[in-house]
Amino acid sequence: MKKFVNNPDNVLAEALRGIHAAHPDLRIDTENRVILRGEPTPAGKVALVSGGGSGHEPMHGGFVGRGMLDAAAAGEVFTSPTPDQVLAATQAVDSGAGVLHIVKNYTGDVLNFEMAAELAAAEGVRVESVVVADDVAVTDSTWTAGRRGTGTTVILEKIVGALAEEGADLDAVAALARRVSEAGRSMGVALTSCTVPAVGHPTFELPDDEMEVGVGIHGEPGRSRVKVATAHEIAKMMVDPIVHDFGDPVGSAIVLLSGLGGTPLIEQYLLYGEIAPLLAEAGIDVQRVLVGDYITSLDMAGASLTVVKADDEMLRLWDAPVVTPGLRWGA
Amino acid sequence: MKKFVNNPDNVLAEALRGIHAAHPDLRIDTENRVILRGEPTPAGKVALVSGGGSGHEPMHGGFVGRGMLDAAAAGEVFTSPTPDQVLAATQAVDSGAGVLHIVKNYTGDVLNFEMAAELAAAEGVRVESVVVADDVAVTDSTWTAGRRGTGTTVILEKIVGALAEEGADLDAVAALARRVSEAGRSMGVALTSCTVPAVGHPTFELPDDEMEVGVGIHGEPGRSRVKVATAHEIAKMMVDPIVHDFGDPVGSAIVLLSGLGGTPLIEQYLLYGEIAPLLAEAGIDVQRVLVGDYITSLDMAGASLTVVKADDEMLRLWDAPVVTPGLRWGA
Amino acid sequence: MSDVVSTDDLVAWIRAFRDAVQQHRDELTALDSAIGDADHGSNMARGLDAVVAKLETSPASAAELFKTVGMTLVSSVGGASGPLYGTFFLRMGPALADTDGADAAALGAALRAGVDGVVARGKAEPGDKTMIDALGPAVAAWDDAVAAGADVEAASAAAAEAAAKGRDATEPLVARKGRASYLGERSAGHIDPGAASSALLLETLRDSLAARG
Amino acid sequence: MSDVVSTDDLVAWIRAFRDAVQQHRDELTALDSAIGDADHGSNMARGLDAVVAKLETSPASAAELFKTVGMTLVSSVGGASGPLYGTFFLRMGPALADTDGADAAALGAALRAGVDGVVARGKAEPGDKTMIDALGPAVAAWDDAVAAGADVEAASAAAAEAAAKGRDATEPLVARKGRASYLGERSAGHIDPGAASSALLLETLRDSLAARG
Ligand SMILES: Nc1ncnc2c1ncn2[C@@H]1O[C@H](COP(=O)(O)OP(=O)(O)O)[C@@H](O)[C@H]1O
Ligand SMILES: Nc1ncnc2c1ncn2[C@@H]1O[C@H](COP(=O)(O)OP(=O)(O)O)[C@@H](O)[C@H]1O
Ligand SMILES: [Mg+2]
Ligand SMILES: [Mg+2]
Ligand SMILES: [Mg+2]
Ligand SMILES: [Mg+2]
Repeated sequence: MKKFVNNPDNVLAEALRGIHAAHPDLRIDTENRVILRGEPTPAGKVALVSGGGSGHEPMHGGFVGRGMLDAAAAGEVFTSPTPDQVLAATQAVDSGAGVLHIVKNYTGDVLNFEMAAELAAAEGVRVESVVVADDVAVTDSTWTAGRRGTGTTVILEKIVGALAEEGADLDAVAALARRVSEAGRSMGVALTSCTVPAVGHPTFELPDDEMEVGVGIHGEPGRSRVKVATAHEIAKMMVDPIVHDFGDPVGSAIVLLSGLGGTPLIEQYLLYGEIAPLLAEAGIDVQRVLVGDYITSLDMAGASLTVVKADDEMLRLWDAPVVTPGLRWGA
Repeated sequence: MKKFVNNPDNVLAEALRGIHAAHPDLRIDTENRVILRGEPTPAGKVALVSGGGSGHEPMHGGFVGRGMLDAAAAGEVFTSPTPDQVLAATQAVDSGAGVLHIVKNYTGDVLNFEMAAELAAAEGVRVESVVVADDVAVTDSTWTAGRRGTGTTVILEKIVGALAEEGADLDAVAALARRVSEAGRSMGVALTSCTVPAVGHPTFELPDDEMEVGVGIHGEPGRSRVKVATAHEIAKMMVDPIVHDFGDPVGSAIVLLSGLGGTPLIEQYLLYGEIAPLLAEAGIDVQRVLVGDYITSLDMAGASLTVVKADDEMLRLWDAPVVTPGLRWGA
Repeated sequence: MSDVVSTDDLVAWIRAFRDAVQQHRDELTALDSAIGDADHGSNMARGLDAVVAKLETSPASAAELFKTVGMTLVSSVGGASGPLYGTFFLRMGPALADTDGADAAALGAALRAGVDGVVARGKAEPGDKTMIDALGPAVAAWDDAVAAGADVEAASAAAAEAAAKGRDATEPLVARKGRASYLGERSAGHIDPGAASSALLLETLRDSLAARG
Repeated sequence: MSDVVSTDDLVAWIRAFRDAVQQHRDELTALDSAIGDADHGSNMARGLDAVVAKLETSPASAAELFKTVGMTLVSSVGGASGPLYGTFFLRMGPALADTDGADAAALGAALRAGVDGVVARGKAEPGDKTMIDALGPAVAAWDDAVAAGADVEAASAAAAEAAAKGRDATEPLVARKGRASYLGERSAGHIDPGAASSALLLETLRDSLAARG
C-alpha cells in the first residue's frame, strides 16, 4: 500500500488535523470527530447536519460553511459515524430552530442517524431526516436495503443549505430536501479498486482489461464487470441507465461528474466531453454542471455521474452564495 | 492502461471538448487549443497568458477567468505548446495594454514562448515574460537548464492576475510577477509513476516499497529513490529542503499543497497535518493555504508543496475576487 | 461446573469474543471485501477493544455488563454492525435484570431478546444474508435444547453449532439487506461477514462456558 | 549517382527521416521515459507526419523545402525538440538559397548553419547530453571528409557514423541541459533521446543519398 499515512488505523484523526490546519475558519470537535462552522448557528436558522464514513472527501466536511452544512460527523474510513458523533454535531448546531439530518441510504448510516435522532429528540432537539437513495445501479425494492446514496447528496446539501440560510423553517427545509432527493439519479463506474488503509491491499482484484460498472463509493464491487471500454462507451453506460430510470422527460438539470479519487481531472473532462452530448440527446437540459472530485472513494480510479432534475427554485438556490472548502461562489 | 480515453493520441482535443461543455463561460479556440475568457479583454487591461503541456489540470486552463489568466495555451500531454498557439492566445487577448507571458522553466516552454514573444513583438504586441523556476529539488546553476517551474506558477497567476484586474500597467504587472516568482519554492514527491496515454504504460517502474523524492510534474523520475516513508517523514522531506533553500527567515507565506492527480484529498489533508507544524517550527507563518489538486501530473500518486514568501500586497491581491474553474472566491 | 452463569462468566465470554474477533479480523474483512466495504473486521475489533477497556472495572451485574457492552459498541463501531450488535446487547441486559446468575432458560430468553432487537432495528428476515441467519437459528437451537432439558453447556453447544451452520448457509444466498444487497446476484457465493462474526459470538459463548471447568 | 544533391533528394531524405522516426518511435519514447517525460517519440512522429503531409505539394527549391520543414516542426511539435529541430531546418534553408543542387561543401555548410542555430536557441555545449552531442560531431566529420575530398555519399557516411558515436557517447554523461538535467547524477547511464533522433537524421541522409543509385 502506497499512501500518505502514518498509522493506517489512525487515518481519520490525522486527516482531521490537516483539515483543521488548512481551514482555520472551520472548527473541529476532535473528540467527536465533527467538523463545524467557525461561527455558531444564527438564532432561528435551521441547521443542516450530515456525515458518513470518511474516504469520500471533500464530502461531507468540505461542504461545511455558509450556505451549505452546519456540521458534518466523520466516521472511520467507509464506516458511518456513531450516534454519539451525530448527536454531538446536532446539539452543537441547533439554534432552537431544529436540525435536518442528511443521510445517505446505507444501513449503517441510516441506523446510526436514526439512533442519534432519537437521542436528540429526547434532549428536546427537533430533528427531521432526509435519506438520499439515488444510485440507479441498484435495483430498488421494498424487500432490500434500497438504493445507495451518492452524488445527489452534494447537490442537495448545496440547494437546501441555501434555503436554510434564507431563514426557512424546518418543515420547508425538509420538504425541499426530499424534493431534491427524489429528483436525483446517479451511476458510477470504476477502473480500479480502492485500498482501505487499515486493510492495506485493494478491496477487490480487477484484471488490467476489466472495469466495474455500477459501483458505489465504498470500494464494493459493482453490479457487473465488463471489458475496459472507450470513454464514449463508458459515458453511455452511465447516461443510459439514468435516463431510463427517470423515464419521464427530465428538462432542466444540475449535473455532477465526480472523480472517485484516483482519476485526474483531464480524464474527467474527457469523459464529460462524451457525456454532455448524450445528455443533450436524451433531452436533458444541463443548466449547471460540476466536474471534479466532490464525492470520492479513497484512491479508486473511476467516476460517478449525477443528474438532478431541477426546477427554478432549485436553480436559484444553487446559484446562491456558498463558502465551503469544497464549493465556493458568490462570496 | 486504464483511463477514460477514446484514442490515446487524441486526448487533448477531447478533453477540451469536455472543458468547453463544463464551463460555458469560457471560450475555446479549438484550432489553436487555447482557452480564453468569455469576454474580450477590457481596454487598458494587461492580459495574462500562460500555458504548457496538458496533464496538469486544472493548471492552466482552469485558471482562466476574472482575476487570473486571460488565456491559456494547451500543449499535447506533457509537451509545451507551440509558438503558434501562444501567439494566437497572445493576439486574442491583447487589448493594446500588452501581455504578460507566464512560463514555467522547462526548455520546451521557454523556447516556444520565446519564439511566440518574438512573433508577437513583430506583430506589434508588447510582451513581457516571467519564467517560474521554483523547484528546490533541482540544483541550480548557470550551466544547467536551472530549476523547474511548478506550484509557484499557480500562486503567481492568482496574485498577478488580481493586479492586472486593478488596471496596473505591463511594467508593474511584470515586476510583481518576478517578485512572486522569486519568492516561491517547491518540492514534490511521488508514490507512483504516471502513465502518458500515448505511451500506455507507466513512465517509470517503482517497486511497491519505494518512492521518488524531488519529482517534477511530467513523470520524470525524481532526484532520488527511497523506501516508502510515513507521512511525517515525507513531510520532512518536503519542508526541509524548502526551508533550507530560503535560508533567511520566511515570515508570512502563502502555501499550496497540491496532489499530483492520483492521490485523494484525505491523504493530502493527512499529509498537510504533518506539514503545518513543521512549517510553524521553521518560522513560516502560513497566512493562506490551499490543499487539493491544483497542479497535477496525470494520474501520479504524490504531492508537491509550494511556499511563497508573501508581503502585504501579495496577500491583499491573493484575497481579491477570482472566478475561474479551479480557483474561485469573492464573487 | 455449574448450570448457573455468573456475571464473571459472561465477562469472560465477552473477552473471549474480543479475542476471537481479533484473531479472525482479517478473515472477517476479507469476507466483507468480497461483498461489502472491507471494514467488518476492523469495525468489530475496534468496538470490542473499546468494550474490553471498559471492563477494567468489573460490572456489578449481568444487566450492567450488557448495558456497557451495548453502549460501547454503539458509540465506537459505527457502520451497520455498531447499532445492530449494540442493540443486541442493550436488549440482553434488561432481560437479565432480575436474575442473579442466569440459568439456561434465562440466558436463552436474553439471547432471544437480543436477536429480536436486531430484527427490530435492521428489519432483516431469515434468508436476507445477514447476521440474523446465524443468530436466528442459534436462539432457536438454544430454546429447543432447553426444552429438551439441556444445561447451559449443552444449550450453548447446540446454539454454536446452529450459528455455524447458519453462517455457512448464507453462502449461496443473494443478499437483500445491508451493503451486500447492492451487488444483486453477485452477492451469491460468499459467506456474510456479519453471520461469520455472529457465529464467533456463539462459539465463544460455548467455549467460555465449557472452560469454566 | 551524382555529387549534386537535388531538392527531390532532400525531400526523399525528409521522408526517410519520418519513416525512421516512426519505426523507432517507441525506442525514442523509452529513452525519454528513462530521463525525461516519455514524449520524444510521439513529438517527433507527430511533427514529421505533419511535415510529410505538407510535402504533398513538391517544394520548388531546397530553401523552400527546409522553410516548410522548419515551420511545420515549430508549429506542430512543441516541447524542446520542436523549436530546436525547427530552428535547425529554418537555418539550413537560407544557406542553400543560391545553390541549385547542393554539392558536398554546400550541404555541409547548410548543416553547420542548422547546428549553429540549434546552439544559438538552446545554448547547449558539447557534453551537455543533448542532440548537439550527435549533431556537432556529425558536421565536424562532414567538414573533415569534404576537406579530404569526399563526395556527398562519403561525407554523409562519415557524418552518420560520427552522429551515432556521439549518440552513444551521451550515455555516461550527466545532463546539464533539457529535462534530463533535473535528474542530476541519475541522468548518467542513459542515451539522450534527442541525440538518438539526431543520429537517425544523419543516418537517413546517408541512406537516402546512397539509395539514389
Ligand atoms: N439490516 C440488517 N439487519 C441485520 N444485519 C445486517 C443488516 N444490514 C447489515 N447487516 C449485517 O452487517 C454486516 C456488515 O457489517 P459492517 O461491515 O461492520 O458494516 P457496514 O456494512 O456498514 O460496512 C453484514 O455482513 C450483515 O451481517
Ligand atoms: N537546450 C538544449 N539544447 C539542445 N538540445 C536540447 C536542449 N534541451 C533539450 N534538448 C534535446 O531535446 C530532447 C528532448 O526532446 P523532447 O522530449 O521532444 O522535448 P521535452 O524535453 O520538452 O519533452 C533532449 O533529449 C535533448 O536532446
Ligand atoms: Mg462500512
Ligand atoms: Mg515533453
Ligand atoms: Mg462493512
Ligand atoms: Mg520529452
